Amino acid sequence: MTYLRRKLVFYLIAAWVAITVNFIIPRLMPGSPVDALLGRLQQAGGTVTPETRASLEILLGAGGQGNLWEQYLGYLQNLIRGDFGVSSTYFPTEVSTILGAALPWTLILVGLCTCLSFLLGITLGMVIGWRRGSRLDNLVPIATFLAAVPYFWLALVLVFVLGSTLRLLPLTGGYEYGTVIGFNWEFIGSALYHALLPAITIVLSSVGGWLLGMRNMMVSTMGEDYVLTAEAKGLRPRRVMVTYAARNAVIPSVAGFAISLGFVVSGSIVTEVVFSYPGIGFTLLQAVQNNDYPLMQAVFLVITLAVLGANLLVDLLHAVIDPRTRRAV
Amino acid sequence: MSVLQADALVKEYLVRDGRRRITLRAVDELSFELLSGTTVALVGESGSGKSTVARMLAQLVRPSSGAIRLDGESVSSRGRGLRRYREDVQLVFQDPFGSLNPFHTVDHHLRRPLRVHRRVESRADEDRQIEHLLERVNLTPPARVAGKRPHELSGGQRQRIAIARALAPAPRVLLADEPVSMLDVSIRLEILNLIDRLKEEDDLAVLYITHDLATARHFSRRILVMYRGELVESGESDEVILRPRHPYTRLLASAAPDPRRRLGTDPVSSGLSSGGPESPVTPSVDASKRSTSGATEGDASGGCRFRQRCPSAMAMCAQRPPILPVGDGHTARCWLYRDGAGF
Amino acid sequence: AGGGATAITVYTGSTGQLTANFNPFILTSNQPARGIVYEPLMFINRARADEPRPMLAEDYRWNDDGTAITFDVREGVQWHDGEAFTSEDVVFTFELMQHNDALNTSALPIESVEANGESEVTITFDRPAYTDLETVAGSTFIVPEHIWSEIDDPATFGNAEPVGTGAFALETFSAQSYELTAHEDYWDGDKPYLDSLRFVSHSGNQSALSALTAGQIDWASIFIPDIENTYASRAEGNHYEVTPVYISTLGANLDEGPTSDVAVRQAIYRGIDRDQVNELNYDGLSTPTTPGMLMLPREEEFLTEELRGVVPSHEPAEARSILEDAGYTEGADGIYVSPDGEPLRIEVKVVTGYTDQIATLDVMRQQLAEIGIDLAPREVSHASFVADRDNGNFELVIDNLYGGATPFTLYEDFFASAGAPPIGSPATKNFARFRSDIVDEALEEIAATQDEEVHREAYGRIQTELAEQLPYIPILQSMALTQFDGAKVTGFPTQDDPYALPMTHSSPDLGVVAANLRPAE
Amino acid sequence: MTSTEPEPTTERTSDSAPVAIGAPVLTVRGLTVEYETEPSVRAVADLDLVLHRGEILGLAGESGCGKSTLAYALNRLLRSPARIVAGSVHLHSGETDIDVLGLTGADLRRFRWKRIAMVFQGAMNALNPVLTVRTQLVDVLAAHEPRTSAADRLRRCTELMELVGVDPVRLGAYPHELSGGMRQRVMIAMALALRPDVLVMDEPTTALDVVVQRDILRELTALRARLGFAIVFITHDLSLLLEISDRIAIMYAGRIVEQASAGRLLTAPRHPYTVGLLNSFPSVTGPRRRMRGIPGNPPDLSAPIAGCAFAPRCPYRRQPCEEHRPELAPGSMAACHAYDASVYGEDVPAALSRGEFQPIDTVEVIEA
Amino acid sequence: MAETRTPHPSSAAAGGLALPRSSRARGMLTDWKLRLGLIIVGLFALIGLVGPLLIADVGAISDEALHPPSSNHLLGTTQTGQDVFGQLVYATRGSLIVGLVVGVLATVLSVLVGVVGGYLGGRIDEALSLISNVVLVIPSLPLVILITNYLDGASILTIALIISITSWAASARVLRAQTMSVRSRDYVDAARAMGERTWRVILVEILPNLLPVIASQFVFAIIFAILTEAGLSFLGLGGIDYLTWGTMLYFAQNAQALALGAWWWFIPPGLAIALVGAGLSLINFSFDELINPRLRVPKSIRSARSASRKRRRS
Ligand SMILES: Nc1ncnc2c1ncn2[C@@H]1O[C@H](COP(=O)(O)OP(=O)(O)OP(=O)(O)O)[C@@H](O)[C@H]1O
Ligand SMILES: Nc1ncnc2c1ncn2[C@@H]1O[C@H](COP(=O)(O)OP(=O)(O)OP(=O)(O)O)[C@@H](O)[C@H]1O
Ligand SMILES: [Mg+2]
Ligand SMILES: [Mg+2]
Repeated sequence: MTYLRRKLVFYLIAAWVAITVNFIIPRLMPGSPVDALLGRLQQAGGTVTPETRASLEILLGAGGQGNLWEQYLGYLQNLIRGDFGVSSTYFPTEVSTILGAALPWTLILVGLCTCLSFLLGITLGMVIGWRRGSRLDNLVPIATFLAAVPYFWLALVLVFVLGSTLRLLPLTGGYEYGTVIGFNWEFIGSALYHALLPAITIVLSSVGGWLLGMRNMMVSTMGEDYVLTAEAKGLRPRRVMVTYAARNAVIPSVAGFAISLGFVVSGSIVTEVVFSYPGIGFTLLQAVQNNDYPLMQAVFLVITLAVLGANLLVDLLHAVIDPRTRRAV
Repeated sequence: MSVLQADALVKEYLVRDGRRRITLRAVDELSFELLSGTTVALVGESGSGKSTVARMLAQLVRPSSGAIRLDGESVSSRGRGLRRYREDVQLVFQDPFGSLNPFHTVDHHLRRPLRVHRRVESRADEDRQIEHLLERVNLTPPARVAGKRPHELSGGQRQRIAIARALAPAPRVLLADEPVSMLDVSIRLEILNLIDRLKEEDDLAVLYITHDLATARHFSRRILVMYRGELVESGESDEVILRPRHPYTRLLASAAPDPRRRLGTDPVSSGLSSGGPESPVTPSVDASKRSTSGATEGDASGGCRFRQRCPSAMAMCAQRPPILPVGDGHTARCWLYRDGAGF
Repeated sequence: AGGGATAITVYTGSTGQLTANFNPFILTSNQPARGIVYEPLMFINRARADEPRPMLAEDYRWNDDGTAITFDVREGVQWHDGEAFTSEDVVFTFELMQHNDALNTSALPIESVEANGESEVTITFDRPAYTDLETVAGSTFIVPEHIWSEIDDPATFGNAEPVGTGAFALETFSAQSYELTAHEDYWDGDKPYLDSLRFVSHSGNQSALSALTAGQIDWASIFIPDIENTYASRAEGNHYEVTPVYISTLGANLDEGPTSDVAVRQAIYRGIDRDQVNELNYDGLSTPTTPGMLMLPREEEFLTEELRGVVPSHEPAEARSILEDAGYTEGADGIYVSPDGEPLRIEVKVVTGYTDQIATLDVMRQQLAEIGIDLAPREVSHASFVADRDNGNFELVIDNLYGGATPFTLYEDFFASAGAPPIGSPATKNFARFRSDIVDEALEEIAATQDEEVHREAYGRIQTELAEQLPYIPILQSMALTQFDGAKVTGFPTQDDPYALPMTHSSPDLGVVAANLRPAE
Repeated sequence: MTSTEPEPTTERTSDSAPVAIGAPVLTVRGLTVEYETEPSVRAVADLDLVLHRGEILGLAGESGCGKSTLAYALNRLLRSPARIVAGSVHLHSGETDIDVLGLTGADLRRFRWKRIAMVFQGAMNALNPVLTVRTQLVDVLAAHEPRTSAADRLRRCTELMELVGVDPVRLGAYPHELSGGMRQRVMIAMALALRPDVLVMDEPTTALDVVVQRDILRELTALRARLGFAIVFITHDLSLLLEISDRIAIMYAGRIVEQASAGRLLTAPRHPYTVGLLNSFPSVTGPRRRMRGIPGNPPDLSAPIAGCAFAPRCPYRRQPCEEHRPELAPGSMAACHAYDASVYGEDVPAALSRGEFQPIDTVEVIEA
Repeated sequence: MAETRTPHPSSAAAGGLALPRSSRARGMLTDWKLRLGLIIVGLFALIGLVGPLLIADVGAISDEALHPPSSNHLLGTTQTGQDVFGQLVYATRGSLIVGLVVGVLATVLSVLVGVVGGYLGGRIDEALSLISNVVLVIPSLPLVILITNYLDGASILTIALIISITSWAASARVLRAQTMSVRSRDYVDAARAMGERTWRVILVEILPNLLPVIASQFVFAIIFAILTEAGLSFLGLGGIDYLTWGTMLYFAQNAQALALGAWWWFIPPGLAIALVGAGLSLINFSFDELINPRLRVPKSIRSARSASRKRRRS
């Protein structure tokens, strides 16, 4: 299908751009990971001599070999092999190992929350739009407010209120210390319990956007002739609302879903930090604080590729729900 | 006197059809001329290429081949030559709601062409001209109208503004692309009468594009009939409408609503079978392609374009028919008249 | 906090994902690798001027010129896997460093390592190495030859299943926490007394603090504001220790700019109200430092008579008269103008995000304004801070000076002219580019002998010079806070008995402390 | 109050098959609809209308005169800000007599489409772009005849498609895959699915080509002959209406100003507005005449109109026209004072009765 | 198909992106959403504009550390005895500067890319829209984090610049679509046919009709910028030369303000962000309603609904 092929080509280009940007940025910027690592060691009270620096330089392979083009080719080769280099924060652990451990947490937390808040927002938006002018409209300013609240601030306030003060929910971490990661109820239960607070934060602060978008589209769509026709056909209001109005109104939201995904991911990075959630966002902060360039780059790439992948999925979904896209435009 | 001549104009569009990119001949070797003081009507079904012709003549679209001649000279498509050409050839659009910028006042719409074409010396002169233009299109008092924005005017008034704008550079050719099809019946006449009057006053050559055969007949001296990019019939108005030769023109003429039929023959059973792509006869043709398949490369070589719908189709129609004379100044592109049968 | 636990939870400050890295040669490895799992030959206490204490070696001696050291290796020690620890392991470890620059992070000038029978190992250096004792004996962790000889590249060896000699051995590991359990056959008598230690990771102080106050952490070293109220008074057993760890200073550029004038440095020195800084930023927990640049009270014995009892004090009037005597005049805006006509507007660089230092500068800016000096803090990224500092691209920087077990380390690091290259080439430590013949001579004398008297006298000369020149204007002795749940465990070092540093992030001390902890009664 | 007695059936010059024009099927009395905007707009004012079984009633008038509003009101489809202020709509089907305006909830749903089905102007817009034609057809059947089996419904869909001359293969198509004509046919098929009593068609062919339009109208009249439903056909194309409808109602400013059989309307229009309309389009085949159209603009419906709404544009207006509103009295056939000498003060102007819009101008035949 | 439908007078304005009739604009101003939004944003703008002039020294420390709100310190003090209210005032200026700079830069970029691409079409458009689509799908915060981290102690303007570079694409896409829709209107062709030059067509004929959309995108860019900057600052990657709400939160967080119960230090900056964000969103609503008049809830719906509710209840 042409639509798909075009989309695939586009995402390949986008991925290539992201990969290349990732390669270029550090080469344009000052500072070196060795200096950063030394500084960090010093802070922790370690002994640093000129010789320490030398040995770290050997370890971290600072000072690239070959010209830029060769470096680029080498970089691409490494990427294809899944070799992001060695993290300086977690030396000598491979960056890919760290990512492997962090990724599932984020995927599950952010993925589930995003879908949840999308569904919730869409549903609420549908109903509010459908009953425009009713008391439900009062949800609109609330949603506006929620959409404008910074994720991390909401997270901290929730931590303060629900966690520290009321002691209802665990504050940090992905699971109880001591539980063994694996497919056992103790772990899964504990993981869910720990995910609750971050999940609430992400859902609360992203649901508003979906809700507003959907409401507006719903209101616009309700003016379409086919909705009127459906009503004239004597269909049940629920069917008119869902199959005729919402089904069409949701199309731009789905398209927007892809774009907003990047936004949600960004938001959850900060949220993970607040909750010490062992995901990719927190790993990014770690990398940033330690000037751990290999890790930072890898996290950026992984997030970007994940978002691109999700976008592709959404585009496929878009093709399913909007038959018009199936034909090439 | 011939002012503007179209000489074998062709316009091809590359369109995407599913996977393939196909060349669509929206206009195929169209030739005709416009005479000053005369209205020529261009009729045809939707998608037959009428607007494309107008846009080529207005130099909004570059012809794929063929030439446009003003006073017998090939015209330039850029720079000062283009500007001079635009002074002479002006276009009125179909949609009076779309052809005026909602952001600007009537004054702006009329002042710009005066300035662009340097028709004025001073601001006072400009104001006078604007007033004069508005008066000519019966918008009085001009002062009241000039400050308004398009949404404050009715459709008919807007169309009159559009005409006034077209008149501002004092053109010799007016291209009117369905100037009244979006207006209420009751005000259509007013606009058409206005164009007619201006034609007389300024000795304009007018190309009147429409799908309404009745007004085409009433307001023009000659009628050109287009079908899928081709000129299939041309001739004196009454000849073409009352004695159509090409089977397509016949179909068109019989399909036009006519209250007089009510008084005469039974409208529904009279005339040709239309047999269009929508008809049950050929239901499997994907009619959505109809609008884009005006002339795909496939059937460009494939003879008469009307033959699938034509009741008189014959073997010969697989070859492209030439334009044949069928009467005094009356031609048709149809094999039926290959041996002077028209006379 | 319940009574007498045999298992405690420890927070060493690790943030984010934990990785199973227990390679003691790598500074990014988990803290317990250095001290709890693996042990050094001797323990050198940095909390008190003790004699080195036996660990895997029972004693050591230098040869006459300090180019060789011989250790008496302890017998009867077992690795966690039951293999016997031998002198060969010690030889192996030092040879590993000798042949592998990446592991030899302190660049020990090792020439050869030899075992003299079962119980003696001699390490030979290519120069006198008295001053390297701390590294050789105190922070080189002995690894088992029978395992490490198999390793291709020890420098990047993750060592997820460490086998050491320490009091606790690794039991389980996850990205959020890991557990160490008691080594049954530990060499030191009944030790350890606890059954297990769990180490956990947090996103940062905030979440660690929450866990700490919730009783989920029993031993941690994190900064807690208003610790009395937010921690100590919250539960019965909550205790904390304050340990001075470094001297925070304003490092001056001695080669260029306004701070190259000693008068300016002296004025700043007197213009700072350290009590206010301490109260506002450190809850009054920091302790006064000495212009002699020693860690007090631990190194008090090395302080020259002259400086005893001298602490930096707030003397704004004195500061002004120093400036005026040096030819500075007060401008219309209250800021002194140098004899060259330059107003005393001094930029001080600070790493962005180091909030305590930024706050400190905020306070000092206001204090120095009163003596006619306009301090202008400028935040820069850590990377460029380091680069600017080392290359001499600054007027003032706020930075900490770290020492070692003896004053020598700090003096040599920060004050030897050998470490002061011209501006533009990076200095490793002496970024102020302090050059003084007096100090250089004294350092040479110290390095060449073990004679304590010679040391003391030479240190005195250095201190007098520093107090006069003030290349790094001392602010305060910064402290580390250590929290522990006394209702669960006892046996931590205290101010009265500083047998080791109590901080969870100081190696190898945490090994010594861990072995000494007992369930509370 | 009303002039809606049927014209004698004999007067109809019929289409293909004679259709017995029966009893009234839809009666509208005093219907008034307002848009409650600022200022409010009275789009339909005190409107009476009777539709008979099997007839095609043409509804013509300038843009904005309230045609669509009326159509929507008949099926209770008006949404806020529109509000039915007064009047009644009754549908008579066999024995039952349904008070349309009184319907609520499930009753209203059952009424819709079963009794009155609608075809809107743009079939592209009236078909849900994301559902297949089949789904949308089945929807109607499922909503009104829930007991039928799926197979049954599918069979019905096939029949319906055949009925309007579209290959049933196209049932699986999405609206955008069909041409405009096909879409409009699908709409008509859908409208006929439940054999409604009344079909309201609001400019159903405006967007179509003349040839396609002709095809569809041909089909429609044939279906009407077969199935016997009544049609309210709305358009402003009077020449089309004159050709296909039995009866025509001319609307102006929310009111019906003239009602007559198509034949009479064409030959003997009464209301000056009707006269003007008839003077607004040339005939394809007829003689050439000079025509004027109707100068001026329709009135602003948001301001109350005291007299005859057409008065400002009417060449025959007299003083009373601006003061009293003429009613469409049973005898008069046109809401015009000119036919009431007692009000108008003089006889019907001769030009008006000749069907001339401009009393001064004589019809100028340029060419035979 | 020939569109021969005669549009309603009211739908004409809806179809075009016409500027409001003055009456509509007046009607809008009475809209509580817009009014509330304007009041909130205006208030903060005022604070950011003149507030700092009234505050002597925002960095002034005192020995009154962590005092709760009092008449002396409206919002209490920080750990070093600095006045939180004073900081909030300065931070307002900083955050609004970021918002404005990004708003302007991102809007200019998106207009350049979107409008020019949409108008010119062809290869240029394909290239430009490829670029904007790529920029669009690359998540911006991680990229901004990456860049700011590599940068040498970025100033607030640098941060704003980086945020702008990563945040124009969505607007560009919207503007491109709108431009193409405006471009296909006859009045654009009319202007061309009349002989207007390309730049004039874009500037005079197209841009004015995009104003509501541009304004809406501008407002959105401001919200986005303020939120992004806050997130960055909170991670310790913010600008270093200016106080913003994000930096305040960062300092409060580092000093463990919440743990110390110093809510007055932590809550106000976050609330300010949320309020300004909400205020701007409310303003944006009105732009949305301007662009798409269907979104306006007619009064009568409301009154009808409330009437029917009353009826049901009684
Ligand atoms: N820019 C374009 N790109 C591709 N195809 C085009 C373009 N413009 C017009 N066409 C195609 O050219 C053909 C002729 O279009 P044109 O608008 O000239 O027809 P028309 O006779 O004016 O129709 P209508 O009566 O609907 O206005 C149509 O099939 C149309 O789809
Ligand atoms: N939603 C609305 N709000 C306010 N006024 C409206 C609304 N819809 C229609 N109107 C007004 O009601 C009057 C009648 O509109 P209606 O759509 O019924 O006219 P119409 O005869 O169908 O016109 P057309 O021929 O253009 O379809 C018009 O004056 C119109 O401006
Ligand atoms: Mg056209
Ligand atoms: Mg209508």
